[in-house]
Amino acid sequence: MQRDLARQFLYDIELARRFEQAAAEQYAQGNIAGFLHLYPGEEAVAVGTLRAADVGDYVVSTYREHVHALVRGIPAGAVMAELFGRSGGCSGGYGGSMHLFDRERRFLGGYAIVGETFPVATGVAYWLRMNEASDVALCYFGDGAVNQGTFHESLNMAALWKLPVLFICENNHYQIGTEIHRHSALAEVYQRACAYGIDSRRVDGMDVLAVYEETREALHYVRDGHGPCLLECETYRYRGHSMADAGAYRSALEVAELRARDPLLTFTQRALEAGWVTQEEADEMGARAGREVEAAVAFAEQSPPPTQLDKDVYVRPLDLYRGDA
Amino acid sequence: MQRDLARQFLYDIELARRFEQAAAEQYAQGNIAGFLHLYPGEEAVAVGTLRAADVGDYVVSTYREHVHALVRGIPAGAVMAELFGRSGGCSGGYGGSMHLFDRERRFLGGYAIVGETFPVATGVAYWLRMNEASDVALCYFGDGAVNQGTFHESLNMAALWKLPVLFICENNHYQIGTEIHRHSALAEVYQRACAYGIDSRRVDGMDVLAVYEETREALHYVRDGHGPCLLECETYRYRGHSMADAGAYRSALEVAELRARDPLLTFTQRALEAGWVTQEEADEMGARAGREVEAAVAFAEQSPPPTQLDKDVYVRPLDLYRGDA
Amino acid sequence: MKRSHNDHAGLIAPASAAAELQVWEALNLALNEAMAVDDAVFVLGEDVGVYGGSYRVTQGLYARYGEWRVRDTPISEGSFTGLGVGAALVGGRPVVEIMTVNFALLALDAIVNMAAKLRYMSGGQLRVPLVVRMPGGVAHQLAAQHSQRLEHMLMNVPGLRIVAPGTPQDSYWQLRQAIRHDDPVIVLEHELLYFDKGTFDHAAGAPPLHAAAVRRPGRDLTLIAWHRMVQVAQQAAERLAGEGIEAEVIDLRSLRPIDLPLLRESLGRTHRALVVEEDCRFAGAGAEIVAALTEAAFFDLDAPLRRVAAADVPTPYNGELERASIPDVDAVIEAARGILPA
Amino acid sequence: MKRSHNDHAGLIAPASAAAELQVWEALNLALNEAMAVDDAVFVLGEDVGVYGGSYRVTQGLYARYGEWRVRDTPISEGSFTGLGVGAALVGGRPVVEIMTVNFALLALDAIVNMAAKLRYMSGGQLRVPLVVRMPGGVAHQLAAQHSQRLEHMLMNVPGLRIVAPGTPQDSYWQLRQAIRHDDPVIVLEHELLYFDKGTFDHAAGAPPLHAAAVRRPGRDLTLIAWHRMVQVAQQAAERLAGEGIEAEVIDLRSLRPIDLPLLRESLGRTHRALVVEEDCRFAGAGAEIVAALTEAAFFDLDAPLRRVAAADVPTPYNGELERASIPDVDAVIEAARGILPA
Ligand SMILES: Cc1ncc(C[n+]2csc(CCOP(=O)(O)OP(=O)(O)O)c2C)c(N)n1
Ligand SMILES: Cc1ncc(C[n+]2csc(CCOP(=O)(O)OP(=O)(O)O)c2C)c(N)n1
Ligand SMILES: [Mg+2]
Ligand SMILES: [Mg+2]
Repeated sequence: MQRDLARQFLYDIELARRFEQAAAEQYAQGNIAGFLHLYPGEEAVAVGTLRAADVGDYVVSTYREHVHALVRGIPAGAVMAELFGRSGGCSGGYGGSMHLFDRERRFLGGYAIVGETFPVATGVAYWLRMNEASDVALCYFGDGAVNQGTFHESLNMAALWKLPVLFICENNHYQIGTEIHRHSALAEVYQRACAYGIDSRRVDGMDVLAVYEETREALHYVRDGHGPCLLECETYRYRGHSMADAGAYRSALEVAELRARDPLLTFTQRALEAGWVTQEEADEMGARAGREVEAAVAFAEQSPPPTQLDKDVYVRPLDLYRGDA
Repeated sequence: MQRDLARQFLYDIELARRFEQAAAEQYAQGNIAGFLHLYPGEEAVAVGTLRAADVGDYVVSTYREHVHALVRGIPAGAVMAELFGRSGGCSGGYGGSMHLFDRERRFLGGYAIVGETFPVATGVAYWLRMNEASDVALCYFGDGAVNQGTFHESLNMAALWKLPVLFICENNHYQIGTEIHRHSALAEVYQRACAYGIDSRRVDGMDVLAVYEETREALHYVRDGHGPCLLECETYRYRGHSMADAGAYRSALEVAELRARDPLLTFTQRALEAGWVTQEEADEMGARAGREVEAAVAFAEQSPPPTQLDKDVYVRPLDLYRGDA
Repeated sequence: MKRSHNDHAGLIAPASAAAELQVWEALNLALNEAMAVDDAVFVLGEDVGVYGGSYRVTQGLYARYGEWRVRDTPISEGSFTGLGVGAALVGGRPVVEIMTVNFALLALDAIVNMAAKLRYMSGGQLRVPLVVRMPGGVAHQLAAQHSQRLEHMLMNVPGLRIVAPGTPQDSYWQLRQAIRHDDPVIVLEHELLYFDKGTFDHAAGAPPLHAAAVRRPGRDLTLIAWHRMVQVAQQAAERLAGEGIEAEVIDLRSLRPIDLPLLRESLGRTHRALVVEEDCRFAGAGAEIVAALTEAAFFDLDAPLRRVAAADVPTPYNGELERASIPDVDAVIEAARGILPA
Repeated sequence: MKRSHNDHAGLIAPASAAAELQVWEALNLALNEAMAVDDAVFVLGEDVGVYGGSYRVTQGLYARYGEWRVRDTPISEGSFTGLGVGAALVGGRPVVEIMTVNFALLALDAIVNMAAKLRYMSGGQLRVPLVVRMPGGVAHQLAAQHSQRLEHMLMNVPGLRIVAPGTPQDSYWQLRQAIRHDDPVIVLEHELLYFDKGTFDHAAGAPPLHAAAVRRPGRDLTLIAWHRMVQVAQQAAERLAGEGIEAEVIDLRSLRPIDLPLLRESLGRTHRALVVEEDCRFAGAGAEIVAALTEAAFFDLDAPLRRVAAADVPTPYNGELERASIPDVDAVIEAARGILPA
């Protein structure tokens, strides 16, 4: 493990944790509206997988994607401004929390309909393979998404045509209030790849190093032309499904147990022990992340709202009763 | 093997073969229109599975379902009249070849959109299980249908709730012109049940006895409350996909090879060898089946067409601009 | 998804006399009573059981009726709606909840190609007593994928019935009538109406499932609306009344069929009408209403029928733009002035 | 599904001068030329490759361009349409063939919730240059599940463009324009028109993608149609001409947007109009046309606008009933008499 990478991980997780905390506060203050799905507890997945990816790889994520956006390098201010619905947001204020995009950084959303990431990522991978590119499409999805028909249809096509896509399951064991053994006949998500002959692995999604290592291997495999791979990351969300859900269907015991394996705590510990950071450095990192989030909120606050209702509905503007403009 | 059952099988297959031959002729003569999907080559599947089922079991089939209807006991005349679009048809002339129904005989269609049989059969099974009935839903589908999202979604639910449904794949190796290894990453259909922990088996679908025996076992298992089972029957269609397709994408060699394993030929041979029938009896059976088909055509010819366009759109008639009648 | 999970209130108690209820409570009561009187009724959908429903509508039912009659499903809209069709064919009376209409796009084959057609295709042998409930409309900043209004997608489908209750009274009765009905009925709810309060009077009974209702009588023009736009129309009518203009407000309550006789009668008096609709203007539900009235009441009209509708754009996330994308009271009043005598 | 597989004719050769082509040939030519000039163009769908397409439209392309650009798919409409969306986002110009519109019910999430909204939701960063081709309409006794007309389902969706070519000339050009377009375009074809012959003249060029066309000028009333109903309207116009009534026939060619200026201009002359549509009457595509014209041209009208449309029933299998379920020449003439001066 390189020291620099470890410090990067640590900073990423600190930033993620604080960003989401700030988002929750801003929601409570009424600066953010709509559905807001937060990521605390799951940070090791986005950090570990995306730090293993190349800049040329494409990212296709769900509505729970703030942290993926941050790790991908979208400025925290642009993400926060999007949550605020402002023109400085990475989707110009038109998309909101569930629809973050950044074409330059190959960050392709932000999909709010469960199961949409499968065909989109498969399509990206089709194009990559057709053009013999060496990039990979990273496809994120939850445990609940596995039961959508598109999972099945897309995995079959990806395997059949050996497409360069890495399917990454963020298994937090819940589909809103429905626990995995109540929504899936086979609760071991990675085993469901058996139906397509897809290589699959399971990793402790609370351990950022493990996630990183497994992702690197999986990406090698995919980039070498073997076809898709499925990586299941077992993780947990501390909060409810969204700000509208208090998560009362879970026991306090269960939450406490998972919190004991908190990725921020455990990885900080590890980094300290390994000498990758000192306690002061770690503290300073947290403080720096805190300042970045504060700046992001400040940026969002001063960013003006978008003003044009019919902006970019079409590439070539269209009058419904006249045709093209 | 009981002698009576063997004779039943033989008669069923004779009837099926002749019925489909007559349907092709009537199509050529213009008495049948629309899409017409015939079954020659696959008879052992419908006969073997349905003869193993109870009268209380429900049947949910595809657009290639004439033979299922016949074996289920729908009079050949009612099936042929439906193909003719006549009021004496089992759907009153409103459904046609792809939409055969017989509520009394628990024959629930006849679905023309690939993949629809999965949720319908799963719903029937849900109702049966909810009411603790001992009947089973038989769900037919082709190899191509396996890649529809509903396969995945429905099998997951059926397994999760241990529903009494027997999934029967009529694997004729083609999705119209696309051979199975070009449409499925995993060409062993029965193995795809692994993703749901569903018990599955594969059987030679050209061998009516084998199909019958496997189905009996599978039905026992399902009826005993173990949940669903998937039975893959490997078979072949001699004709093109429908009357509009000459099937030229297959080699003559391939067709010849499969024809050598013809269920009518092989089972007749077997029955003669086992002494279940004599040659004269077999001939007489064929002749009787021929007469039954002739009578069916005669019945269809004289059956009047339906005359009311808006019959049974609703249970309680509705005027779109007034409300209920 | 507006429920707070700390709240473990159970089933809504049937009121003996007229009472104040919220829309979700009226729906809860309807489900509970329908399930109590008929064992064939069962509900299924995502989080309808243990969780009690995203908008609380199924709250308490799981505890009372158990998992077989209150079934939490995986995220498999296409198949669990189709499962409802299958169960309906053999005697069940399933009430499928699609968490929001946005996900109904995944269930359209089951609704359009199965539920709506099976009776006809079977020559009248089969019945499909299926209810599909789903909330839609533009709520508060849910963005484009979560703000669909799919009225128009289903209205053109023979075999379906579509109702759109907007008050507690209608929500209760139209849901009960839908469940009792032997045809498939789509019950469109509105995300912003669940927590609206209104009088519920069981004894008052119900108008026919598909009848429209005059919410406010008037002589000068007719405002035709449904769901939340009824409230917008009523507010506009009040403001217009301040100027001496009396607008009649009609709540359609049903979108397939539509109660054309009532609309004609109103137009026969007012000779002018606006459709106020939350769906996008181009080819929305309002188009049919305008077309039907043009065909049927042309010679009663003193001015062109007009639509006040949502802008033809995907719904933006930003709150101000979102509000600007759907009709408000000002837009109705402005359009009214455009068709009233000068 | 009308192809005979004995026929192994290859690609359609581009004609040097005006030639007679069938609609499927014009489409084949358009695909071939679009693929030849732009490597980003690729087609995918069930049996578009080895088999050559159910209606021959992709015939010969597989041999010329290979499996990556002519991709046979599994029966997974939802996902292969979504795959097209994904590929379009990163530079591809996919042409998805959905074997018939009936199966598009399974792909609506990809079309409505992805393709149509991604540009807007991303604040204009993304483009979705996707074409979805699909044949629909009532053909010959394909029964209820295979006779959908889904115009109305897609027309209300902001972000989409919808065209409906009915001639070889339009089929070629509108498909080429659609492929070149940076917005998602739905190309609705008609199952009964593929083998219709007509003049194709490459040199004649193309009108704008969304322009309507006057197929027959007239002064007494306007018949507005698209796809196969244009032919029905033209035959009706010829019969009416025998009685001295001159009907103008307009082929809409596009359903989102519609060419309202041309319709208004025509109505400004004729003052009377019928919409002739193959979809079911209630809330079909014609509703928008009637509504738009009522709003925009009310004071030009001498008679109510009317629709001649299909009956509001699922399509019956029986051939006579099927014919009775959609408009024919007699129905158009009868409706025309209803709005002409006595
Ligand atoms: C097709 C569809 N159905 C339902 C929903 C509502 N919904 C939003 S998130 C969610 C649960 C998804 O669970 P999972 O895939 O495990 O992801 P997680 O939220 O746990 O990260 C549901 C049901 C939706 N957005 N899309
Ligand atoms: C959803 C859907 N897509 C496409 C079709 C067109 N289609 C009809 S049958 C068929 C092939 C089905 O193959 P399979 O499931 O193997 O059944 P088989 O016809 O071989 O018995 C196709 C693509 C359809 N009817 N429904
Ligand atoms: Mg989850
Ligand atoms: Mg097959």
